[in-house]
Amino acid sequence: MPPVEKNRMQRRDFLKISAITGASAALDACGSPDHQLIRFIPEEDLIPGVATWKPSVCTVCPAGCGLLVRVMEGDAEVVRNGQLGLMQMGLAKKLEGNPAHPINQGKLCPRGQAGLQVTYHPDRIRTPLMRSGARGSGEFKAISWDEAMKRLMAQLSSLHSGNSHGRLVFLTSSLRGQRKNIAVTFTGAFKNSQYVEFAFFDERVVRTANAASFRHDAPPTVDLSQANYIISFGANFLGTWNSPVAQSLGYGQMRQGRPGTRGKFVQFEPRISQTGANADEWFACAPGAEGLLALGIAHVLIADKLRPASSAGAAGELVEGWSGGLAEYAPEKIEAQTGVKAETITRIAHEAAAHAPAVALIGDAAAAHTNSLFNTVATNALNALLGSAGKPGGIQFGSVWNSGSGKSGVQESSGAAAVQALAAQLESDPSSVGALLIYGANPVFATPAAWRVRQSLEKAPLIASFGSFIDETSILADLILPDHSSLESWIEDTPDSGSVRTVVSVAPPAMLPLHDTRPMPDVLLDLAHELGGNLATALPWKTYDDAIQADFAALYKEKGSKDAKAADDFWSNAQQQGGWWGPEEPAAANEPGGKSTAVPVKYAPAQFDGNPGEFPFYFMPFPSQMLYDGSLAGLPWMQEAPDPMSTAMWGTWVELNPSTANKLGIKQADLVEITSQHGTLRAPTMITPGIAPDVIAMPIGQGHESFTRYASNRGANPISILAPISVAGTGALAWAATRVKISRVGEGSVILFGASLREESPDLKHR
Amino acid sequence: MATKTPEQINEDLLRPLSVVSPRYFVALAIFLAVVIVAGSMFGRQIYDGLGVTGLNRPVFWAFYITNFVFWIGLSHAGTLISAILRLCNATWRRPVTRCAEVITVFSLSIGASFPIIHLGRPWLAFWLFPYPSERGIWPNIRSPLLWDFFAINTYLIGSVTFLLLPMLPDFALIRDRASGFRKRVYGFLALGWRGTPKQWHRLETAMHIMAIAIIPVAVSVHSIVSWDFAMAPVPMWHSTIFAPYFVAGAIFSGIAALIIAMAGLRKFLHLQEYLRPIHFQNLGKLLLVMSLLWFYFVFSERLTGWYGNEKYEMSVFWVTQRGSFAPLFWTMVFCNFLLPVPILAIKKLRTITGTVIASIGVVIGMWIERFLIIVPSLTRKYLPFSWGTYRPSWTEIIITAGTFAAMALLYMLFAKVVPIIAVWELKAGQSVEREHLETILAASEAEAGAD
Amino acid sequence: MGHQWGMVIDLDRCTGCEACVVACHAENNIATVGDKQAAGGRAKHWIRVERYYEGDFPDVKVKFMPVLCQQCDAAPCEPVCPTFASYHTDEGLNGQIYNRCIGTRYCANACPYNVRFFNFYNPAWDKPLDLQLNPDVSVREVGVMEKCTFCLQRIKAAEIEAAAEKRDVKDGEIQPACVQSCPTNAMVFGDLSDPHSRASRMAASSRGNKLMEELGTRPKITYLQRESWNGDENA
Amino acid sequence: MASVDSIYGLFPDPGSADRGLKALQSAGVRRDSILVMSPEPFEGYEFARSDRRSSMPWIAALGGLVGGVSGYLLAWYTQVAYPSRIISGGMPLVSKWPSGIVTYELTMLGAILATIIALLISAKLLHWKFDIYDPEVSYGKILIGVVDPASESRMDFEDRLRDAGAEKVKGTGRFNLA
Repeated sequence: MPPVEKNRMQRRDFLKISAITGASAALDACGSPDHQLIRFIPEEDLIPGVATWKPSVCTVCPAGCGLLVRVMEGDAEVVRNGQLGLMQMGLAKKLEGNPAHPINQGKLCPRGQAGLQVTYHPDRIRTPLMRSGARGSGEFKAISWDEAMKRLMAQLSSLHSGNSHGRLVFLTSSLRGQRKNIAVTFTGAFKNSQYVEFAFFDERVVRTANAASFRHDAPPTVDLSQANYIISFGANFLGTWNSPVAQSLGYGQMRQGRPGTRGKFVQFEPRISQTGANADEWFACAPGAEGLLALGIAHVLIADKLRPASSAGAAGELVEGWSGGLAEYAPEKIEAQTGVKAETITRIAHEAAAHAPAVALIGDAAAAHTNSLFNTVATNALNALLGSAGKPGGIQFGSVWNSGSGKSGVQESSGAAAVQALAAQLESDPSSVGALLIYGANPVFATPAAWRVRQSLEKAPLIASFGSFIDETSILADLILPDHSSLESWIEDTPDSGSVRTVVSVAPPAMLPLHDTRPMPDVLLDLAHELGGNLATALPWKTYDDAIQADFAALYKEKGSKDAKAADDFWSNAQQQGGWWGPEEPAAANEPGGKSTAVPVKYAPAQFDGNPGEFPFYFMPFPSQMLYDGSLAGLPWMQEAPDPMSTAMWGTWVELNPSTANKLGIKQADLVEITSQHGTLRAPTMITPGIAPDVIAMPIGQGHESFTRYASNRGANPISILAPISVAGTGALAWAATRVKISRVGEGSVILFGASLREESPDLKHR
Repeated sequence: MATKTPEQINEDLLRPLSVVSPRYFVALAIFLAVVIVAGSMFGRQIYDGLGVTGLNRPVFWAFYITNFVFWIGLSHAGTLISAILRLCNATWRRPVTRCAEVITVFSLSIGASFPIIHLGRPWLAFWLFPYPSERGIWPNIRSPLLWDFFAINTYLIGSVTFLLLPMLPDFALIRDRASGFRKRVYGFLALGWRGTPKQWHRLETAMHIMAIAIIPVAVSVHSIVSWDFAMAPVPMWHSTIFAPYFVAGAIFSGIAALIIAMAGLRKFLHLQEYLRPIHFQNLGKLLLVMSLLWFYFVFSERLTGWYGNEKYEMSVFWVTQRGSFAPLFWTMVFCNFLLPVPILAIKKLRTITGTVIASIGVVIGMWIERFLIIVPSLTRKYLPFSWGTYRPSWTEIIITAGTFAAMALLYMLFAKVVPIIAVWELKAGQSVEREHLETILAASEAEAGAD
Repeated sequence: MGHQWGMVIDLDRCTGCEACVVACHAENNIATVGDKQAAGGRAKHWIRVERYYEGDFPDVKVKFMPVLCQQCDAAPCEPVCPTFASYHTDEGLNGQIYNRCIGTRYCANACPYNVRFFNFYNPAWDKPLDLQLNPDVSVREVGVMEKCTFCLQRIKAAEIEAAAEKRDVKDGEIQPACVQSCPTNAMVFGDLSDPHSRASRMAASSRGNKLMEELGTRPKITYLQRESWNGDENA
Repeated sequence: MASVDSIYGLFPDPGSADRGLKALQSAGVRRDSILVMSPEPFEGYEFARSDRRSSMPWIAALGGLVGGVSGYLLAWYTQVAYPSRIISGGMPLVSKWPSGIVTYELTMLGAILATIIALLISAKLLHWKFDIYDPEVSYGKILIGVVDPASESRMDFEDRLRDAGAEKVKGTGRFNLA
């Protein structure tokens, strides 16, 4: 928020707020003089406003938590038919977890709660926009929906009819349910088309490994509530990784929810994450050595006859040398590479074996090295060996509802490699892409500068964005057709982890739209109707909610439901409840003794971009607890909420070890320059004991050039200097595989909420 | 001076009321300008909020409260000193008392304005007053701020009275020597003073009672100011030593301020023959005693903290002793002890210049002392996670400067309308001396005669 | 005696995720102050998660501790207020009457927990962010202190509902926003005057202690200390 | 007020003033009808003597008592005046220690105010219209005289005052100074 002194709330505004609040909250100021306004605390006499709680679905991360939205009447300035006016309407006031939802069971993380500010954001795009200046200049002019649709139609119809050469490319964030089905089907109806999904944290490596180990192309559902021993390799599972609310619920249960039993939690990672901070034991392991550690533990389990190698089944077979007992991974042999003492590895193996169920997790940076597919497969094998694959207290998989996707035959690709390919293609032959539709993804921000995504997009003939904000990608668009916020639109979600139940969340709009926006799926359906032909048949629904209803009809047909008599009841119950969830039945994950058909993977040391002599430090970006991948940087609540580890607000920082800082003559909050082979950035330092001396860590999320008044030109973006290398065998960006050097530039500043790193700071030595 | 006739005294002491030099107006304009700038900064602070200061969480009090304690402390210059000297019948007090009492009244008024300046909503300051509001709400007498309200008001009423009563004969004097408008004004102010024995007697009795009453009030005022801090469970605030420590510090800075004011008056109003080196020497001795007493308090406060080694207290202890506040701390020790003690202890150095240098040191040192009592404790209050720092904003600095200018301005104006030395008291002192001398002479003559 | 609201925070469950921090902002109309003000130490977080490192690399441990108003029974913030803006409610809460506050900030100095916040400027919400404001909670003006109320508006709502239904408030029926949001269920709110409430029972735990109890503040929040894993005894 | 006759002498020094006083007394004028005005107290001289007894300290003490009682009552009342118990910091409803401070301050205030009032009344201040006055007093002269002298004694008094050392002897009617 800009300095308040420049933006003082006018008295009139204040009165207006009072008036709005007064509409539902009345102070009992009349009557007895004893009860006049100031005499007692006003809240004492407060009559709470009437709130209705409406279900919805959280969309700020892929976890797919269920929401309850507190809706209260209020006056809002809204645009209707091009006219601005004051309208009394239900307004979303607060987001809470939906207690009935199997994933988050009434709880919600900070990011999910701040999702409310997306709807009310002052910099939300309020009408369709057309670019009026040069690309990237940020100059747009407001146009009507009719005109916007006309302009888009003009390009799409020529592509659809084949009159113009070039493909239709639809670039979206990770979508699910009918939203994805509509997008994919729409794209697929064009002869020459490509559908690309891109999100920075897409768990591609974990998915690929799970597909290989357990035949489930999904992140695991981790049952921590029944686990007695947790071994985590870098997974920030209490913060941002996978389904953090579901995992936090389980974690709380694991710690203190079972009288007499308290599980143990061990974390291996080179920089202490918020999750690592909660571990009973935290070990700094060398980056990229996580797979070695997993197999080291497995070796001890097998060698000490705590578990037979064969009990790991197919997941074990996937690791080369498994049945041979993994002798080359003996703790003493990997000690030097992992930086973890042999006796520690042995002890942990024994503890884990003795305290079943024990579960191993891997994620975040550990799954973002060049050899991370191996690391993840090795961790899967360890889980299988521990008997935790598909079992309570271990990693499980639910059956995921697939909303009719995959029928379109479109060239569907996802992950960083797809964006890289698209960029390369645009760069070399811009006209090969006839039109680029963008929804939800911000590849200009979230890809290494070395991929030249911005430069390539600048060459695209037509870019149409459905974004709600002018971000680094949508600023390049020719047309912006702003979507409703998730609270204003119908919403459906089919999360693939977080619960072993089949979850199909659904919710009608929690409130009326504030601005002149339209839901993206409705825009696509309208376009499809107008384009006609195969599109009209492939997308027969008039509106998005029709499509969702159809999906639920199909769901009813397949799953039936004991508590609803008919499809209609099923549909309305789902809307009331916030979705439909199947019974608790984990899908089969692994059978002991099973054989793998895949080619076994073999350890290869992680590769790092940059010569260690010149670039002596591993560069470890990490997801920000508040800003996630940067998509939440525009929300003032998220900017001002202190980061749990650094307590930093409104900015970015670079973490380094005190000994490193000492050696380089760097002090707390000094401005430093971080240089990789691919770029340079500057940020203030945060010197913390929780990081290895050869590692430099930095949160992802800041460094936006254009993303609302709150995030623009704030801090630096670590993604920009990453090396363009991928995780072998997955096409995912190896975002933890860059080496950097660091030098002091001068004094800097970092805004910290917490003044002290340590509790006992006074010097109690008598001097 | 023994040769001055009452009429000469009249002439000398009333001259400043009629003669004005251009330099006076220049100085007046400068001080007035500073006051106006400071006032407008305060206006902006009211309009925008306390955000214009350097205050933050956890340093919610800083410059303004420092100034509050400082000015209230300075106010002990006058009334307390003059009351004590009056009760002790110290004859050398006569030329000193009024300029001391004026310091009290003005610095008390300035000091008392700071709790209002520092409020988040100063326009509601009247809520401290226990008036029967229609809502039936009363202030909370448990709050030391309310004690402040009662104590400062009592002290203000007391010291204004203490200043005004002995001014009645002087007003009458001016009344009789003036004409026209001035005569009417001073005539009114003299309240009908004629100088009958009964009036003289009642005035002396009243002054005696006032002197007795004002001393415990003055002590209570600064004790209560110290309790503003000591009542809060803040490390290094929550201390039983605070009340006497503050009272001693207040008298200390009060004497220093008096010496500076006297030196200024002596120079600018040409009162060399009235404010003589003996006055500075005597006050210098008092200042020396207070400096030693101050050191004793600081030492015993620090010693107790150091010996106790309680972790929260030690955080504050070390940050003042060796940490970021150490430069200020040692400046304070220099200004309050190392500088004044040699100057005041060595007779040769205890000149007017010497005492003024020592006093300037003490005034600066005591301002720093108040700052160091308030701010470091707040920056290091318990949980280290919420520790903080403080840097004053220009608003606070200018408002602080403005109050010094206001003090000078008020003093200058006062010295132009009221003789800054009590004319009748001086004359009475002379008469007493003369009589004393005559008695001695008579006695020695009698002795000689007996021989 | 009526209700005495209190809280238990299990530090063994708390992961430092700060869901409570954001929940509190959303529920209580706490304005964000922006980067410049935050840099000046004026950010307002009625609940904060204190983070302390212990030890040096590689033997590092981290402690998280949510700190909010401890609703002390002998609260140092209350008697120092000259206008009774800070006072004790019948249900044991440290009330803060914003209308009555004149901004001496004495309460904030007296509070050992540093959980009182001052409005250095008039709070502002860039339009239409003002539409998110909770109508049940008053917006504070420039110059007044504000602090955690244990979500008094929620307590009142539950009490009114219970009274309308002619029953007592049920244990667990009231959840302040922080408690409601906590993903690990680390916080439990309840009536300490009812020995059978969950909060009362948990507060009696041997792991329980109170923050800086030695100051004589009689806080109403009990912290359950972290446990260390003691191997086979647990199994 | 009717114009008042008077006769007085202006003496240059306290010694002569004392002689003037004695001269008048020896003429049979009672001490309390002799008018004295001086520019300074001149303690120790006969003419400057006033009624030694003054009840002022007792009035001050009474004022202190009234102040103290009302202070305590104020402190007590403001604490109990709220219709419901206002608990503050876990302290008792009527907190004695803090009440003591308010009581103390109001005691002192009562004493100070009582002293001022006693002074104003007993010293006959706040009367701006004088029967007899001479501004020469402010030039260092001491006024000794008789109010409303019997007309037959006038000459006698005048002589006596002059003999005692009066620089001037004046007689007046009404004298208004305000």
